[in-house]
Amino acid sequence: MPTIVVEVMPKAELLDPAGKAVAGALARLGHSSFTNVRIGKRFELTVNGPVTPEILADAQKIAEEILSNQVIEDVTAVFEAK
Amino acid sequence: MPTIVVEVMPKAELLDPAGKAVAGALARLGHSSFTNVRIGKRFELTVNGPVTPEILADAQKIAEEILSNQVIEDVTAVFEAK
Amino acid sequence: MRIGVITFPGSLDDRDALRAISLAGAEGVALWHGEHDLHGVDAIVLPGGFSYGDYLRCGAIASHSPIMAEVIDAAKKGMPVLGICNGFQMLVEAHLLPGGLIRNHHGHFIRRDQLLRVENNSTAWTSDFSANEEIVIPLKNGEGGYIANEETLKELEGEGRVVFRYLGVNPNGSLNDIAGISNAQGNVVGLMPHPEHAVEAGFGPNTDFRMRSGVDGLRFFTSVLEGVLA
Amino acid sequence: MARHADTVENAVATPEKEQPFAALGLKPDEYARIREILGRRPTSGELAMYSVMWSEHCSYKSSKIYLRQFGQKVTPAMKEHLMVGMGENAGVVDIGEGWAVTFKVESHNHPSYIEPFQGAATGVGGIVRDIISMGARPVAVMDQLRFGAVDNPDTARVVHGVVGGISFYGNCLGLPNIGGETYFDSCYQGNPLVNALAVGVLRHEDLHLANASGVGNKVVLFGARTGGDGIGGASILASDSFDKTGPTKRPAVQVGDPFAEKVLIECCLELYRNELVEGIQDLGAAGISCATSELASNGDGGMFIELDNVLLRDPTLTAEEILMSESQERMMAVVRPEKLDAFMAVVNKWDVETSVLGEVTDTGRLIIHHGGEEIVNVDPRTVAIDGPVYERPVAYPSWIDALNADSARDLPRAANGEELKEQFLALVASPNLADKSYITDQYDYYVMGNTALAFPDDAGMIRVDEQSGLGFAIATDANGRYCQLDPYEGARLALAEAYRNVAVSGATPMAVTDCLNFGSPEDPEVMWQFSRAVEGLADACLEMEIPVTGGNVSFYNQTGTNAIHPTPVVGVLGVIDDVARRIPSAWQDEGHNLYLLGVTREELDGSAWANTVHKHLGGRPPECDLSREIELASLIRGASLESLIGSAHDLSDGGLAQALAESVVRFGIGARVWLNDIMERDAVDATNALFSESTGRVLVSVPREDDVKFLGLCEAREFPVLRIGVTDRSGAEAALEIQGEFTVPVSELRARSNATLPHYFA
Ligand SMILES: Nc1ncnc2c1ncn2[C@@H]1O[C@H](COP(=O)(O)OP(=O)(O)O)[C@@H](O)[C@H]1O
Ligand SMILES: [Mg+2]
Repeated sequence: MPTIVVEVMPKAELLDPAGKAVAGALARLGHSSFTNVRIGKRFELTVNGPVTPEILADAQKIAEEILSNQVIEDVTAVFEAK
Repeated sequence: MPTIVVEVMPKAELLDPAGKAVAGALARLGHSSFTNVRIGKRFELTVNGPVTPEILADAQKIAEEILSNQVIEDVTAVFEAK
Repeated sequence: MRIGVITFPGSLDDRDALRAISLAGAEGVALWHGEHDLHGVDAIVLPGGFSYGDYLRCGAIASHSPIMAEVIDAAKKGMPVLGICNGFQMLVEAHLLPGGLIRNHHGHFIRRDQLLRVENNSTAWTSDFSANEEIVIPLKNGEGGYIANEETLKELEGEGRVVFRYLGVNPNGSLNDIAGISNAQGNVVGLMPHPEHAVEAGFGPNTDFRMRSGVDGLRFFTSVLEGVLA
Repeated sequence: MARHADTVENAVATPEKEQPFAALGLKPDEYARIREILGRRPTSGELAMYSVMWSEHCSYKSSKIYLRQFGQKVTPAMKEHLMVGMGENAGVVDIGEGWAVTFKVESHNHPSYIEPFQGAATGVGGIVRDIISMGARPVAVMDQLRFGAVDNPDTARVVHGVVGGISFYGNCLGLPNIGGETYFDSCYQGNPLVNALAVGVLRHEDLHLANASGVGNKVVLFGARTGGDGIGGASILASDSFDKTGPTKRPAVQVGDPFAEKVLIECCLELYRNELVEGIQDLGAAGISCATSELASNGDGGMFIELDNVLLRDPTLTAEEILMSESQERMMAVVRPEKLDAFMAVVNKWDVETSVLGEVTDTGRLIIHHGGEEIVNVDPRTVAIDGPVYERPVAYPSWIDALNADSARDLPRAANGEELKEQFLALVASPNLADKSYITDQYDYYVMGNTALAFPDDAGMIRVDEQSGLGFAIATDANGRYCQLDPYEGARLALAEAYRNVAVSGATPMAVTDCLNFGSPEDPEVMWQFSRAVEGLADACLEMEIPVTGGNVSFYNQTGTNAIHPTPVVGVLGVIDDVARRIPSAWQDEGHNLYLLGVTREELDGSAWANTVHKHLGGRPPECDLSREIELASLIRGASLESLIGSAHDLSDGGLAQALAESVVRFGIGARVWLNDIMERDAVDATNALFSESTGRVLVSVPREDDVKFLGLCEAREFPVLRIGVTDRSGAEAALEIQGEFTVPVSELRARSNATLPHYFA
């Protein structure tokens, strides 16, 4: 069934302790090429029927109003998965 | 700086309580086009310097061994963000 | 005086909040998330717990509940609203309070008897404390790290809207050691620690004097009682 | 595309069809017996049911003949307060004032090694559903944990996952965690033990049982949808009966949803309040197979189920997989038809998905239809009750005499106070005795507002009645090292210690639950250990007149030929008329007198001292005088009723030394202690005075003004008592002084004790 993907990332200027912890762990384990890690969410919404522009618009709205908290997060992408 | 993206999703055959809770909320709020929701993670790893095939391979390894728990999750993608 | 406590699916400390209210001498009224009716209460407590499992973001799904529309409305008209832990998270998600709450910096759930300083005793929920009073209130959360952008922090600090600050240990990485804040009017207060767990000797936090004897939480509820009677 | 299940008709028509019974864990003779019972080959659905229900885990086939002792070795006094005994989901004890308590401990060991977080989380979820199904509101949980060596690289993985899982599930469910155990030993390396205990309270009239009575009553499944969780085995059947494309990917792990369970609790309690269920059963291991066959067996004996009505999370599940699925957070109820609408109104209020699967019949058969065809037609008792019973061979362990002969008596002792101090500090910092806050700080004990005692007190205590103060206390114990030396004595010692831990809280011990963790029952030496442990526990319960109300057996905790130490976790429940009378484990005042109740013997075999200082395990476990334990408990109770004591801490692992260390560290109040009276009266050396693990001993603090009364009480009861010190200064100056031996600042003790677990795991 068609799927819409929504990506949400913590705002760049705000703390991301989970990302920081992973970055620290990577460094300790010797994976030194990675200087920074940020952890966000990926939502896969299954759509019942074809993905119309209306449904995509609804997904965008949901992404901004429910799936993310705009005070601390950004919706970085909303698209139909191929 | 270049960024490698790692996407991790809960295994399809396992219960995803988070996705279930969100799907329930969407239905209650009248967004009825979406029948199912699954919630995974999106990691953005900042790379210090160009993304070589070695670094990409390292990221893949990290994705499987550190960023995901292979018993309950799948790494669905590892790629360089444009 | 009647204080409503809203139960959401996954609320845990709703009964404790009702007990605290009655120990403070007010009448507790159990309210249900799915209704649009505040049953004529004079103040509202959003209790702790894991509403809807807190799977999306803490308090996020609950903040869209039918009753929250009424709560937002009443809060804007000045009704005292106290958000405890998950309730604080709901207030933030409902934009009644600024900023956000994220995973503790150490990554774990933590339960501890927490020393706090009451930084503002002129809110609806803190008038019974003296200025800068130090109190012990149990804290228990996995996502209690308070964050906000520079501007918001400055505003909160400048307007005296940081109501409680962690003393001794910052248990979750909150910016500026913030444990609780209020809106500009002072009727809406949210904090991560749990005053309803410090209302009855024998079941509260340890104090220097005796184990489990702390009852500092009671005065949250007596404060609002006096405010409404006044 | 539609997959047709193997029907009864088909089974009759194709008697020779080969079936993968061995891959499902059935022995050839067990398979033959199923064919004999049915008078034909089983359908694949029936085979699925029999194979899970006849597994060791569900049928207790290796342990049954031993567990009977718990029901046989009883006196009338032991039955007096028992409302429900062994055999139900959990035992129920009358605690007075119209209240009852139900409690049980269960293992989730194997899943917690594979996926520690979800394994431990679903372990909590499972035991809590047992409690709900008795009609009770769950009010507390505990966790009994055994991990591999603290410094083994794999241990941190397991610790993080297990503790995180328990914390996540229990906290999110809103149940206070009030105690538990944490031990590290390399014998648990590939076989960590994750036991979880839950307690519930109910009014007498709210008791519910798992039975399906009343012909025509509806059988209802509610809670989470059924998915492909924990049915690794069933895929074998799927591939066998349907297509050649091989088994679908079915995970062996289950994912828990504590939110769904919290809602289920509230929903069930509302159903009970409104008297809408006749019988109820939780779904745990063996899922629908277990719930239908047990409900039917315990009721009118017949049931008809339409399997197509099961709400699925994954529509590709086959009938066999649906029957075997271990999806969490589900319950099955029996509902009168005229109450069905009211029932649905409640589940809808809580947004709990529900479907009617079928009804109770009087046919004596459990009949299941799928896709309009009959795929199961069995006598439910043959599935749920009359499973195989084995009397497995037992063999006296070849190694045990040599182990018993190797006493700690001959190990070198500290030569002077300085060495004694080093040993003391080593013990305090050893992983098994070190402070467990790294773990317990992740557990909420405030929720519900009724926790009178929790870790690090010797017992957890919960107020049941907010008016009268009536409450219960509970503690669990098991010393695997003692059990390795002598499983019979080890089990008695576990009971004695848990009993003592409850007694020192001020409560009166009343009932027992147990979780028997052992190696493979197919190993005759393990089977011997098991038989001895059960006998020891049953004899000890009889002697203390305190009944076993339920429990759990976990076998196969073994890697190759390496079995874990026998670990019979014993939980004791006690009652207290008013929790305001509770006794903490550590003193809160300066200037109290310290008394040691009981006598100290030369008993270092199997001790923490032998382990920490000498890496030694050998000899015989400490002596265990159960009548002494009863006298001790009654003495403490007497003293508590007269409010004579400030604190009481039982002596166990690490002996007096550890009890003192914990007591000064807890509230930062030091102590001055002398050993010479102990050494003189009991004829032991300083090492034994500090580290012996003799049983029947408690350290109490008594305010000066109650001294005379307290001593009078001990004298009247002829209980050995010695004044061994006083509590001392608090604050920065606080220290523990063992006169003539050494002094340690409390701050140093605390630092040592607190550093260990964070060092390995933070
Ligand atoms: N995994 C755990 N979960 C909860 N409480 C624990 C756990 N491990 C240890 N504790 C608590 O820590 C305290 C000390 O444990 P322990 O030394 O084993 O007690 P005892 O010697 O009295 O049996 C007790 O209160 C016990 O309940
Ligand atoms: Mg103890």
